Amino acid sequence: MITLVFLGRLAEQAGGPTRQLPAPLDWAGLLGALDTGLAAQVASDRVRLALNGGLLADKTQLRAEAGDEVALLPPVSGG
Amino acid sequence: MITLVFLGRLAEQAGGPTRQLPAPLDWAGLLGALDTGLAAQVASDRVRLALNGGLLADKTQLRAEAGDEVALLPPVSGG
Amino acid sequence: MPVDIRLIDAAFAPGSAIDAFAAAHPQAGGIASFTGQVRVEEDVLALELSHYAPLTLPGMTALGDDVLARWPLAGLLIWHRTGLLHPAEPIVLVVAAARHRRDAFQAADYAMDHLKSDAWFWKREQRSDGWHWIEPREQDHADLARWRVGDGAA
Amino acid sequence: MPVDIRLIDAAFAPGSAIDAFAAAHPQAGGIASFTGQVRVEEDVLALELSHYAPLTLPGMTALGDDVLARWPLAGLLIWHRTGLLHPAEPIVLVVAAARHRRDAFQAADYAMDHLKSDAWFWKREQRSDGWHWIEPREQDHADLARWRVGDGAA
Repeated sequence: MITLVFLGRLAEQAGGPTRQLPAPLDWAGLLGALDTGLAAQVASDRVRLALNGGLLADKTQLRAEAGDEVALLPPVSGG
Repeated sequence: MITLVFLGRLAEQAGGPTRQLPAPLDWAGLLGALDTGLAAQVASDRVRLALNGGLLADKTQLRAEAGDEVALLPPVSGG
Repeated sequence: MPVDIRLIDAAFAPGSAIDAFAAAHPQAGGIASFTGQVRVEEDVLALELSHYAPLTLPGMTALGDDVLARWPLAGLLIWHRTGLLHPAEPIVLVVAAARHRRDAFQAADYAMDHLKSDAWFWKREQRSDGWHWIEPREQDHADLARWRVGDGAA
Repeated sequence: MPVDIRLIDAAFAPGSAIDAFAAAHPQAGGIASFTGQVRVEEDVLALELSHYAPLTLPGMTALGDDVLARWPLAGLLIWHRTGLLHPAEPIVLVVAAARHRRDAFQAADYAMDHLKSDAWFWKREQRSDGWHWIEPREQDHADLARWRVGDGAA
């Protein structure tokens, strides 16, 4: 399994802070596993992905294997 | 009488923090009342005068009357 | 160790931290600090800060290294709250000790400007009508941009 | 009263002052502070600060007014020690509270830069071979000059 971690408002929209998906997982698989509204947000330029704590420069190149953690990071809050 | 107040290193050079001089007192009278080394320092651009707490824009225009306080202010220390 | 970087999950007093930090760096002539606190505002009951541990603390640590490489500091402290905060509680404390005043000021200023881009925090406010996420601010981008021109000489 | 300006003739703890100040200004989101302390250096036994009361406190008060006129602050604190100080004791504390971080930082920075020209202090150090007066520094002039170009936007 792969663990998705939703941060900030994405956790609220996903209905919880984490979700499990079957491995392997790529970008198309990720978007397909999310409901339409959430997928549109994740696809937007403002949301970044981290794989096992490392930010992905190009999130469409996501390749997650069993045991990996994929974090979905919306823009951080202002001050 | 007029009270002279010597600040910083001038107090050391004057042998004490204050001195009394007879009124009235002008710039020439002040320089004349100080020994040569101290007078030269007071005359330099780096020393300012205050009359009763007010800085003099032009110290050579000093006019002190009985009861006045004349402060001799060397450059303040850096930090 | 000159660098003290922490994520903190309970209320703390900045003053005690500043005094302890100053005492730990007696060779420094100047200590600059910045405390960000939850503003007491009408209808703000609480503030919640969430973070993503695998990114947030490494981001703060990297920021600390960056600051130390830019200014000759005797010490640097960066503490950031997480969890549920009440109005008037400190959110963030940055303290920089240096031999020279300008280095301490600039290091603290730079660390604050970069904390928001290098450390990942999401905030929401509780008001009487519920929770509201706090959006990014344009001012934060402008603050960061200051450091790209002239490299810290601002 | 938003301004707290004092000449202080005994040791004080900056942290306590900063915490009390922050608590007094709960509507401020940010508190910037600067503490100058007597550096612990080999062969410096003590530092003596003398001042001329008719100029020094009015100078500090005028500086406070100037700072408040330049930045929208919730509060401003300027405390300066006089008398005999030992190594590691605080000499000066400036704290500025503001709604916005940049205002607090700039106000504290500006106040420190101007304290030396607007407030009159003379300092001498006691070393093992006696007392030595501390001269003016060129850096102080450079620090002041920063504010004349661009009026605080540095």
